[in-house]
Amino acid sequence: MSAPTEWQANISKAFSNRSFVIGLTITALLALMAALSFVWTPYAVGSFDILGKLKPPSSAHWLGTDHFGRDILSMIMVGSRNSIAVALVSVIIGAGIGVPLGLWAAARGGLIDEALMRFNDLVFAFPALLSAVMITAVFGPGAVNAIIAIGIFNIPVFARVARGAALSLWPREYILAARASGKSSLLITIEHILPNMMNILVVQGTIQFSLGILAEAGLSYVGLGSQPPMPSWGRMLFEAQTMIGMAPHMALYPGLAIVITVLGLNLLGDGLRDVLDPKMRRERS
Amino acid sequence: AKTDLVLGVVLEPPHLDPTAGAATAIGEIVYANVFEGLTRINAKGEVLPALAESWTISEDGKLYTFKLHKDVKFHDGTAFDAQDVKFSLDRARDEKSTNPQKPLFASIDTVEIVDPLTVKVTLKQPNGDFLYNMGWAAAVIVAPESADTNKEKPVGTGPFKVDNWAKGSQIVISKNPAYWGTPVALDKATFRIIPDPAAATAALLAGDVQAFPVFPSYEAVPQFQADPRFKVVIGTTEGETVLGMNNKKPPFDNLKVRQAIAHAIDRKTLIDGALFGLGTPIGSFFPPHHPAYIDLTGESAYDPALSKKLLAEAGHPDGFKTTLKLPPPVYARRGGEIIAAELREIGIEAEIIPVEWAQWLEQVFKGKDYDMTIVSHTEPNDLNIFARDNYYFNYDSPAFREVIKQIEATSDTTTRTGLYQQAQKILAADVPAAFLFQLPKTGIWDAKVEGLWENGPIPANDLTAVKWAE
Amino acid sequence: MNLLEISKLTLRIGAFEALKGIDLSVRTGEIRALVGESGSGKSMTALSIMKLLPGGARTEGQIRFDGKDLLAASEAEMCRLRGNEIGMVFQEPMTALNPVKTIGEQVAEGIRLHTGATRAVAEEQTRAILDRVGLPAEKFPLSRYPHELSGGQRQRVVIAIACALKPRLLIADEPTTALDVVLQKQILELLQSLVDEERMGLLLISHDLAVVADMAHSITVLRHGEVMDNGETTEILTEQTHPYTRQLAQASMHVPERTPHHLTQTTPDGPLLAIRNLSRTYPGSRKGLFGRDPDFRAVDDVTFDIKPGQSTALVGRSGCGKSTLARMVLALDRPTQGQIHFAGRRIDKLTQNDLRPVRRNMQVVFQDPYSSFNPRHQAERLISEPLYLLDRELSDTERRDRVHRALERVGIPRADKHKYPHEFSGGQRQRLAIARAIITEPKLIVADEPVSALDVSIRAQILDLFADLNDRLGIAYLFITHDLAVARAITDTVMVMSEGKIVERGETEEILRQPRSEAGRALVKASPDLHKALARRIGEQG
Amino acid sequence: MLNYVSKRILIGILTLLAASIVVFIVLEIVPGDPARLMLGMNATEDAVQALQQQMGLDQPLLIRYFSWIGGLLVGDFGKSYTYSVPVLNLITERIAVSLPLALISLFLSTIIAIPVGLFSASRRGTMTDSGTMAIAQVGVAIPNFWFALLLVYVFAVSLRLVPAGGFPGWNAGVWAGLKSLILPSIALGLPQAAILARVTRSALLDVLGEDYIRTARAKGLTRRKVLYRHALRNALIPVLTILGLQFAFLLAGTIIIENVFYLPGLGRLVFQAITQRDLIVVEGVVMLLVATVILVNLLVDLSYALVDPRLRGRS
Ligand SMILES: Nc1ncnc2c1ncn2[C@@H]1O[C@H](COP(=O)(O)OP(=O)(O)OP(=O)(O)O)[C@@H](O)[C@H]1O
Ligand SMILES: Nc1ncnc2c1ncn2[C@@H]1O[C@H](COP(=O)(O)OP(=O)(O)OP(=O)(O)O)[C@@H](O)[C@H]1O
Ligand SMILES: [Mg+2]
Ligand SMILES: [Mg+2]
Ligand code: NI
Repeated sequence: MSAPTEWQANISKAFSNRSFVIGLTITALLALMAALSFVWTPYAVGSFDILGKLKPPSSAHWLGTDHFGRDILSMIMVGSRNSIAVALVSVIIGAGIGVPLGLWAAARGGLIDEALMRFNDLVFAFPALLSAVMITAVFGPGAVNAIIAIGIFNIPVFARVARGAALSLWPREYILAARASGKSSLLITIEHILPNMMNILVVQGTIQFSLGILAEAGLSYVGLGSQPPMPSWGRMLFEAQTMIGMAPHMALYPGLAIVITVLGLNLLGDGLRDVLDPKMRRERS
Repeated sequence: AKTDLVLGVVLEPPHLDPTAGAATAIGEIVYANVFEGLTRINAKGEVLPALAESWTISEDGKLYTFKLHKDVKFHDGTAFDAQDVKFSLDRARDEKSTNPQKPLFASIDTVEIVDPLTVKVTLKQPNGDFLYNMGWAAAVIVAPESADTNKEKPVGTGPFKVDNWAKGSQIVISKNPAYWGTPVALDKATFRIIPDPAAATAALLAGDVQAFPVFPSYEAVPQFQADPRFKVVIGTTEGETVLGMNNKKPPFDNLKVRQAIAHAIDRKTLIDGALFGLGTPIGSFFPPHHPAYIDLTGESAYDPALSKKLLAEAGHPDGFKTTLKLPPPVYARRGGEIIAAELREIGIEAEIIPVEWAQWLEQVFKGKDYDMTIVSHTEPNDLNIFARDNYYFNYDSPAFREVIKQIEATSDTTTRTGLYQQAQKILAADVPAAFLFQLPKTGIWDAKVEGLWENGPIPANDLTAVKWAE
Repeated sequence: MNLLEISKLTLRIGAFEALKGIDLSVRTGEIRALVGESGSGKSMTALSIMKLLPGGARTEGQIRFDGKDLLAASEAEMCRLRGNEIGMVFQEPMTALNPVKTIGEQVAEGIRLHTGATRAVAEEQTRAILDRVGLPAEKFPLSRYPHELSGGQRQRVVIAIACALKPRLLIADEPTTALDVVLQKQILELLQSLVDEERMGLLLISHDLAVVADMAHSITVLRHGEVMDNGETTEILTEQTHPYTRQLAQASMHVPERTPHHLTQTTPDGPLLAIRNLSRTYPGSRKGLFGRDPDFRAVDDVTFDIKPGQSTALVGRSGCGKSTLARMVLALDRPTQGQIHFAGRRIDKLTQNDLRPVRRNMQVVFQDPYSSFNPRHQAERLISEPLYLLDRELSDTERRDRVHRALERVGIPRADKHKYPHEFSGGQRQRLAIARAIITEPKLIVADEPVSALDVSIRAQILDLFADLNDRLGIAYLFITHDLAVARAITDTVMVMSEGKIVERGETEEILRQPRSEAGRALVKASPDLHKALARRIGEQG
Repeated sequence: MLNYVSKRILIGILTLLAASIVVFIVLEIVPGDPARLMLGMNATEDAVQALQQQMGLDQPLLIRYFSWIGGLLVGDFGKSYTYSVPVLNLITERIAVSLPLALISLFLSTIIAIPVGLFSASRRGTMTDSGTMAIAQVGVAIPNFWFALLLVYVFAVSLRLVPAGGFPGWNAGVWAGLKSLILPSIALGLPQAAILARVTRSALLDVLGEDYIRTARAKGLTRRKVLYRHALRNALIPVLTILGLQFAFLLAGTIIIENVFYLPGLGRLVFQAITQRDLIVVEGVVMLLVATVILVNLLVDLSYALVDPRLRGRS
């Protein structure tokens, strides 16, 4: 549904969609903040100022300082890189493995399809956080292992979505026509199936991305996510929890950063779905 | 006055048999409350008689004769006598023993029953620490009938017996009416397990828990200090906290590198940052509250310029890359972050690798597969670890070993003090580890509660003297 | 006074003006047909009367029902009228019923709502009305769920709901479009008899003049939201004063010119396509969680030949197995039994690779011009897709030449080759589909209902195109349709299929005039035919 | 019916078997020796070995796997390394906390979400609708552990309305038990409610676009009646799906919440068992959770049939 000319229509439609605009703005700001943190932060996050610890927000430290006297705004800025990286890579892993699997299962059907569905069952049967705990118990905590843990859960999600979308596309008449033109399943999948489910994948990707941010925060909160000295929102919350009585700002701002980011991504996802997903704009005939 | 008390403890014991597990959490529940040994250690770290009413030591220091209390009964009603003492000591020494502190019993040669209330223990060589050792939780006396089931159903001779253990939640002990000694004031005590520091704070504030003898969060302390409802006691522990270094692994095999690292660490910043100012700096491996303590922190005073110079002399002018393995406790994790930042200042890039205890024991302690680590050695009287073969520091100093050997064979206090000081100096000079601080014991309890230990000479929550003020 | 009187009704949805001041009336006892091509605003008119328009729709003008202005009526008043005084039947019987409620509940609901009858009384009435629409309670208990009924039966339930309280006006929005001709006839007869009995007014909406010619008293023709023509059925259809009406009528009766010379042309190698004892069994579909249908024979022991250049129609009721047969011929599906020979070669067991030369000579055109194309590709790429079948890669110029030639043959300007599918009209899209089918210059085209989704006028053009290609290029067709008029228009022979079997075959004219099989007779009898309807009505009037 | 259910059960058992292998292998490669961990830094090597032998850790992998699986088949989950009590006892004790917590949260999220979803759907496009959905959208974005922290500080520490955490045990009385589950259930349930409310609303809106809704309206039913009588039941399928997923999530995903409120639940048991290398407990709990997820999925599938007669098959 998104041939170039229709792109323009989609874009104008997108920009009149409130969710999309708000979501895009928040997401863009987040990306901007992450990019900016590479070249500039108000304070260096590696430098400790123990005497200036736990200071409430002030003109010097807009969001206050933490238990090591680090500037919380700077920590949040640098931490956004971590959240984005973990969530993004785990989405890429999930989509990179899950989508081909789903497409393959849909194209082949039969035993392969069954095997994929059982694999999905197996992964879904494991409570996600539990597996993350086990994975990090094996490999030790850290950003990379958080990515693996989250990524593994993205695989069946994408496999399922891709399979579902592909199954609904295969009986389409243009697929039959392509088959009548002698094209192989692989070629048809690449030429026809995949491009026509991009919308759904993009929407799902946004959703998984926001879930990834939440999951990373959760893992870091229990100490299994990325490790110091790399700032991470979840770990900031973990450290803040014992100090919430005397330094509530330490818990407040990283929490808000998570909420706003996830909110932004969800809104973006909703907006994208409204704009892109043909199911949502069913034409009445 | 109230006769019940809810105490918070951070860790749940895996089981309740102190002779079969090292967890400090076991001692924190049962020591002096449920189980008793021949001797006991009090809040000041002194050795007092317990099940042994009195003892005599032979001239050569090798023969200990213990006179036992009479009319002592185990919780299951069986009588306590010399038989039980022999059983307990032999069991701990046995080849198949799973006693976590087997070295405590290593010096015992034989245990003989003289009569039901007298036991004779012969040592292989004199041991100045023997009576102290017999006061450890791992040396409590158990009955042969119940020894195998003590993990689940602990049967001791103490003033409390275990009522109920809701796993993961709490352990309830109640007064033993048949206790042989001074009756305790409390009828019932509940140990509630609260591993999460935030939850611990909340539980105290909300009054769910009335005492937290070892409060897990240093940062919340000021908040309680300001609150008249609570009494905050910052005591000492036997936990010498060190930045352990792998003395055989380059570049840490070079004294200059170790010195450089020691001089790069600002103990004040470290204590402020990791313990919110509550620890005591140490310059060697010895507790500051010990009479034989000497302050050697000046030997490794904070001096980054000197560090850089030492590093350059050692052939690392631009520093190097290394790793820092950190076990779970907050002093290690936070301290590690600060130390890593300080080392970065002198050019050493230490990658932080957090590990669980199981991994730490496996990799660092047993495997010696590490560069640097931070850990607190909480066992009392553990200066001798630097004299052990194959200990994880990989430190090997014949001079130091010799001093330790002498200490162990001496019971004279003045001589011992001199030897202790000598040992401290050797360590401060050799820097087998960077000595950081003595771990504080942050006790917080309801202002009306009396009799809890202020210090932690051994892991214990001795409730024998605890009562509510009117 | 008219029962329903619409005057100057204008309807805007956003900036779009769907209805532009239409006038329409229905008298008590009158059957008023509202016809027009797709998108002309028929449904919008009906929904305006019910005041069930989509959100954001604004109406102007007047709709008077029994003298009362509906546009001014409150929602509560409308709720009283709907289902009670005005009933409505929708197009899609498959989705018009709530799948989780029994048919009894659904019919009784309206009765209880409006009459306040007790459950028992309402049930009694429900039984009566269901019996009236041909669903006697003995055979179709009230406890049936919609999915346990066929499409035609469901449409009867929908009609029962609409007529349960004997409304004075019944609106039927394309009540038969989703049904096959035989069912269509039954449903139309049912509506007619209900209207006659109760003297209701009926607003019958259809896109097909032939469908309504038989039963409507008067006709309103709608186009682009405007009334084109309006009047007595006979008058409108015989005189055809309005050019658009004439266009519609002619398109309905249109027969392409063709020279049936290909029939005689035979090749020494025998038939182009030879089907022998072909069967296809589908495993019984899982019935929900708890069971399985028995295996189902969709195509059952079919044998026939198609000669080169011969145009053969395959007709039959919905679900008789036509598409399944077509898919097997195209080697998109494998037969359970039997053989398929194409140009002397057995093809039903070939691998995809070995099929390439066969596919080059056998192409396909599908029913739905909308879903026949990948929406992301331009026309050029779309229609050149089968060139993939050629043994050698074509040069760019060769490829372009081929595309131009194909576009020319189907009458689409070359310049349009850069457009995307959605930029073409439905008819143009079907031309593109045909262009794609002929680009490899095949010997056989299998066309599965290629015109049934098109409006009559466009359908006529496409049929002309098919006939023309058959003439000029000598392409043989296997032409699948449920519409006998279409079969008659462009095929030489007809095969009638019923329940997976070919029950009759022969020359098109002959079979359509005098079918011998039961299935054939039913089809012929039920097929709407404007000619016959007109003749009958003129005869009635004397 | 039986046929289908037995097939599902068979698949479930195979999944469990696969899960058991995965879990066993994963835990086998977890570094760290339970015996050494128990005995601590001062333990001698022979003490560690003696303990390993006591725990049966010195036996080959395959033998341990089969004796474990064999035990599971007869309901014997083995004996905890650290607690040295039967794993099953530990699990039953913990379930007494986790299950009520999960059920209360689920109940809470359902009774909030479905009315809110209905309310919002019935006022589609109005300010109330967008307002409600905006709140729900924020609810979805809030990490439950952060929410839990805020709750503790507001309701337990500042207002002192409920205990800050801990669980007195059911013998302390049903009310005392429930009281300590209030905040955790809210912390768990509300974000779930936000998700569920959104699903309910969108499922309803999907259904409201269906043809049969128009049929019902043409019968003269008011919007409200159509919503309750026709739309709700049809919208239940996606809602049930999410409920099923949520239950599985709630039962297992409470690790964090149980930590915040120091509740002795299953989540914390397994978390703790992993750090203590009490592998047999981990294995037992994981198997139980996996079995629960499979069972809940089956129940959800069966309940679809209650809602939707099309899935019931012919009588
Ligand atoms: N919800 C809507 N929003 C905007 N435009 C609509 C909507 N529904 C219908 N339309 C437009 O209104 C016009 C009239 O539609 P209507 O459904 O009345 O056509 P119709 O004559 O019933 O066609 P068909 O024979 O295909 O059913 C069409 O152009 C259609 O695209
Ligand atoms: N993939 C399938 N699995 C099971 N049954 C099928 C399948 N495809 C078709 N059928 C059944 O086979 C029968 C024949 O279907 P087919 O599509 O060939 O009918 P048709 O004659 O083309 O009907 P229509 O005119 O409605 O297109 C139908 O009853 C249909 O339900
Ligand atoms: Mg219409
Ligand atoms: Mg068909
Ligand atoms: Ni038709």
